Parts: sequence; structure tokens; C-alpha cells
Amino acid sequence: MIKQTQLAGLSRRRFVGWTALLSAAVAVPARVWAWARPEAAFVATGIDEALAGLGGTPTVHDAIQFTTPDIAENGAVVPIRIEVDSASLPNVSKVSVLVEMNPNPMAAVFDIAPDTEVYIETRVKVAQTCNLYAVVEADGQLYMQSRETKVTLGGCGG
Amino acid sequence: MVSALTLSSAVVSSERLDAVLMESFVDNGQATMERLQQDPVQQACHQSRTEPPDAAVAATLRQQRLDAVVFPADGNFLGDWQRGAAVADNGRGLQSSDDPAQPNGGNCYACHQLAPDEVAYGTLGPSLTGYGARGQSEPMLRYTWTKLWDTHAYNLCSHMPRFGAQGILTQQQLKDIMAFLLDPASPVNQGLR
Amino acid sequence: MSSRIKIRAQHADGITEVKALMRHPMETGMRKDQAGESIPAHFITEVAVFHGERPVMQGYWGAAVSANPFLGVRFKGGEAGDIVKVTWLDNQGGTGEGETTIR
Amino acid sequence: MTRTWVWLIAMLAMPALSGDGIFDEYRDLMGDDNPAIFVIDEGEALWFEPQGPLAVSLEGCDLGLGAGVTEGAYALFPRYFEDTNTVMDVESRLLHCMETLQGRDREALLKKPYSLRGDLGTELEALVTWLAAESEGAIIAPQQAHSSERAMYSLGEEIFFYRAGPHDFSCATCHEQSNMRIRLQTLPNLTDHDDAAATLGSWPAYRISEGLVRTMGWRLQDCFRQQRWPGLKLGSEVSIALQTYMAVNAAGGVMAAPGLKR
Repeated sequence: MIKQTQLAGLSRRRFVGWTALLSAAVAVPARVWAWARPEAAFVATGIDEALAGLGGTPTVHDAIQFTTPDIAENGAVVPIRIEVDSASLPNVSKVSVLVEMNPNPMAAVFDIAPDTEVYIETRVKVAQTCNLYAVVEADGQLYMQSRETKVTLGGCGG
Repeated sequence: MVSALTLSSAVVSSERLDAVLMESFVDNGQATMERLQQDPVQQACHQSRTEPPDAAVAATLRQQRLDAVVFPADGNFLGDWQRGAAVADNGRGLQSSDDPAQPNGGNCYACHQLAPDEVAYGTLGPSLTGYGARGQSEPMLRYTWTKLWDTHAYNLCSHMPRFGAQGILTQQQLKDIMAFLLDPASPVNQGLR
Repeated sequence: MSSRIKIRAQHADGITEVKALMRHPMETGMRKDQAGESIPAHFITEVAVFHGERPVMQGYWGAAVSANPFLGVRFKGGEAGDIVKVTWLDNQGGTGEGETTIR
Repeated sequence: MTRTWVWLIAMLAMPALSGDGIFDEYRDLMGDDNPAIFVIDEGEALWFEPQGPLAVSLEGCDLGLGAGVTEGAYALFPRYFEDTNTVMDVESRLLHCMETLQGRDREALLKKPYSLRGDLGTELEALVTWLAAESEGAIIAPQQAHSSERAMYSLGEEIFFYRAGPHDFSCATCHEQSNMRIRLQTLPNLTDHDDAAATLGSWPAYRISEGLVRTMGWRLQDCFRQQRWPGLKLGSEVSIALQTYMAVNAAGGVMAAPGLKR
């Protein structure tokens, strides 16, 4: 006897093959804001150059709450969280994540819509034990927090 | 082919085991089928599972292993602790996925705590942090070298690889590991709380 | 409906929390395959989160974002039943889109 | 249709992983999202997709509970099948069905059963992952009624303790003691019921380090690679014997796969 879920699966899948599923062409993302990828920061191979690509040298600000694990089980996936207390640091328009010792330190930049929460969670690759930076832009000024994350080797060394 | 056996009695003839192994594995780069053939130590330690074999056999085997240890020809046991640290950290070598042209690692941290500032250490073997406190007397040098060369000479059926006897590490690498363990300047012997 | 993005959106105390998981290899272009050939760079370069038609966040990613990327964001407003949409674009011209309703 | 429950599976599988707390912060931050959720969907799609020269789906495949019955089937492997007169694991059974039902070429199927670096997953991995999810919450109950199944257990136990290779490693070297670590990874004691149950119950698993779902068949191959042994063949007697040994030791445990692992 065929179960209900299988029937549902069947009808749903009849039209979508394996390869079609992987190469499904969907609508190009709607672009409401102008896209402005800071390419200079992304191609930079050193942390100072990457920060310059974002517009300068940030100053440390305590309103930025940057959470990373002290020690990561795997450098391929390091969870990070950035929150900004908007009472102490209002008008944040950009949030960036940098990994100092990566071949390209710039990992991600986020444009934040006005009048919303400054809260980003993602996962980044960390090639080796080093500092991670959370950089935010508010009213044209750059601020940051940094944290060290230790990356450990696996059981058999790779 | 498959003989009926009861659940509790693990009686599998060695012929059957060999045939199954030959059928189930294939050469994979440097990891060739010859590696499945057991030498006397492997055979004794497999048959006896976790416990050493009977006393007489064990004594004979241990003595054979002890007699076969090769000590440094120049009488110098201690190399460079910095190079030794790298050997202790390196887990590669002799796997099908490893480049045979690259030196093998000792992977000491997989099982032992060594330098106290390295948090990623295993616990299958005892902690060796502060090992250098044992000093560098001739018997201590020979004992440590022997443990690295062929652990079964002292501790038959230990889980530790025979780094010298099986050709996993070179004499120079073993000297470097010796220095990493025994040199007072080595991080193994620093920063102890 | 694309299955390449899984999204959860939950509303509490005036804030909506969105968690999205995307199906993507995020290849750096620096790795080699088993035969020693370079695996071409293939990663999401742009990602955006919408509440209905309102953009709440748009991001630019490098190859350092982990494979099968996870993205969590929060925005003010939103009500149960509202649509939340996540879209992405990669360096090879691939795109992905997914949506869910706020719980 | 969103399978929200899959998000919960990852949470269930996590306690089996926790060691002595050093990674608690890391795992807290990682949360409960498991990319295996995509692979489950892909596997389900593949099960129902007509394929091969005969252009039929796998719905006629008998995984031990009758043709097309997938719910709970995974938890009963490895098991004896009369039609092949052998004990099979889930992977070899799937290959058998692809060959006999769909008319596909075995050699071609065995060319790349598991993902290589840079891949997003293979057909076999996806099918196994979906089938494991179809056994979520099921009790691990490998069959031991047939004499061949019992013989597989004995053979598995023997191989588990077989020492060989330049490093003198056996499976037991790392997996016969409790509460041990290699580097920082906790090693399951596979001779112990609780550890074996937590391990069996969380494979297949999404491997964070590889960005891929891996199966138990792959896990065994990779163990032997690290043991410095030659290459283990998929569906070989050694593979099935070891899976039987572990599954019987794990019997009574609960399936919570696909898991989320280092």
C-alpha cells in the first residue's frame, strides 16, 4: 500500500526531474536598492587593504556585539553573530565580516534597511586561528569589534 | 560460503577471514593489499584482542622486539625540538590520500597531550606534558627511543604505532621528537601550571 | 517553488526573525579536486531578504561564506501570514529564490 | 511542503556528539539547521523518478518490508534477502534495485557512489539520506533471525579487532574504549550499546568539514583510509559485517538521522 506522503511526493515530483531541480532557472532577484558590491575590499589580500576598501580604519565601539566561538570544531563553518544596540549607535547602514588570515579577508557585507534591526547571523570559513572583525558603518563612520577564534585540527590531521 | 554460527561465538577461521579481506579490499594508491597481511605482533595482538597473549609467548615476542631496536649510529639521541613539534602536529602519511613524496607525520597530538598551549590533543595515550622532567640520562634516552621505535618491546599490544620499526618516521624525525619531549626549551616542558 | 532555499520566519514582540538555509557549494576557486585539477570558483555574490516587497537586507558575499550558507536576520514589523522572500545570485549567473509565511 | 521536523532531527542528534563541553559554545551558535534537509528532498525526488533503460522508479524496490515500503526500513538493515541469498546493507540493496528494476549498469553505478571534493551530492547519498529520514524515530533493530545474519555479526566482530597496516591499527584501536578523544573529537566506543546506538542513529550525517552528507558506507571507507588499509569496496562483506556488528550492538537505539557532525 502506498502511503499518503509518497503520493504527495509523486505528484509533486513528476514535473521536476533531478537535473531540472539542480539547475532550475528562477527569476533574477528583484533589485530595489542599487547593488554596490565593495569589490576593492573583496579582492584585497590583507586586512588593512580590505578595511581600506570599506572606507578607512574603524574605531572600536562597544555597541557592537560580536559573537564568535572561542574555539571552533571546524574552520570550514564558523558561526558568527553581529548585533548593534541602536540606542548607543544609531543609523547603522552596513555590517561587514572580515577574517584576518584568510586569503581574502573580506567575507561578507550587508546593507541594512533604515529603521530595522541590526542583527546578522551567518557562517564563515576561517583558514586558521586568527582575529575576526565585525565592522559597521553609521552616519558615514566606521566602527568595529574583533574576536579571536581558534580553529582546531581534526583527528587524523586532515 | 557463509557458515552458520551462533551469535555469541566469534569463531571465524583464519582462511575464511583472509578470503573475506582479499575480496573486500582493493589496492588504493600507496595503501596496497600487502598491508592486510599480519606480522607476528599484529597476529598475536589481534588474537588476544585487548589482553596480551599468554606469558611465555608474550615474553618471547617482547624480547624479539627489544633485540630488533635500532639505536642512532652516532650515539646522538636528540635533534631539533622545533622540527619535532611539526612532526608531532602532522597527522598525514601512508594514507591512500597522502602524497608519498611528502614526509610522514607522527600525529602525536591525536592521542597525547604535549605542549600545554595546544588544546587540541587526544586522550587515548597518557599526557606527556612535562616529559622532560625525567631528565636526559642514558637509560632515559634509550627507554624513550625504544618506546618510539617499537612500543611492543616494553608494552606488548599497546595501541601505539611502531614509528621506527615500521618505518613510519626516519631516524632524524625520531631524534627531533626526542628533543621535543626532552629538551628543557621545548614547549612540552614550558608554561607548566 | 524552488527547493534551493529553506526559510523559517517567526514573529514576536514586534520583531520578525528570518532564518534561511541555501543550497550552494560556495567554492573558493582555490581547492583542487582528487585529480589535482582546480575546482572553479562558484559562490553566491548577492543575497537579499524581503518582507513582502520591502527589502530589509541585502548582502554581498565572498567565497569565505560557508558551503550551504545560513543567514539569520531580524527586522521590525511583520505579522503572521506575511510573505518573507530570500533571493540570491552567484558568480556563474545562477540564481535562487524561496519564500515562506511568517508564523 | 516544508519539512519543519527535519530541523528538529539535528537537535536530537546533537547530544550524541557532545564531548567534554569545549565545543558547547560553537554548537550553541551553530543552532539546529542541518543542510541535509535539501538532500532528503533530493532523495525523495529520486526514489519516485523513472530512471534507467526500463524507465521505472524505485517504488517497486523491496527494502525488506515489501515493495515500496520505505518507512522504518532503514532501521532494520543490514538484513538477509532471499532473492539474492545474501546479507545486504541499505546501499547494496539500493544498487540491486537500480540494477534489477531500472536496468541500470552496475559498473556505471559504482563509478562514483560517494561525492568527491567539490560535489554537491550523489544519487546514492541522496537516496540513503531520504531513507534514513523515513526511519526517523524508529528503533534500530537489525535482523538476526537468519544464520547468515548471525554469521555476519561474528565476522564483523573478528574484523573489528583485526590489526594490520603500517600503523598496526584496527577498528578497536580507536573504538573499544569509552570517553576517549582523538585530538578534540570524542570517539564512540562501538562495543558499548549506548555509544553504538548514538553513532548508528546519527548516520548518514551532514559533515560540516566537507559540506556534504555522508553515509555509513562512506564512513567505513574513510575509517580504513585513516587506518592506512587498502580501499574498502562498497557493499563488500567486510563493510556489511562491520555494519552488522555495530547495528546489533546498537539494537534498541533510536534513529535520528541525518545527523550533523564535524
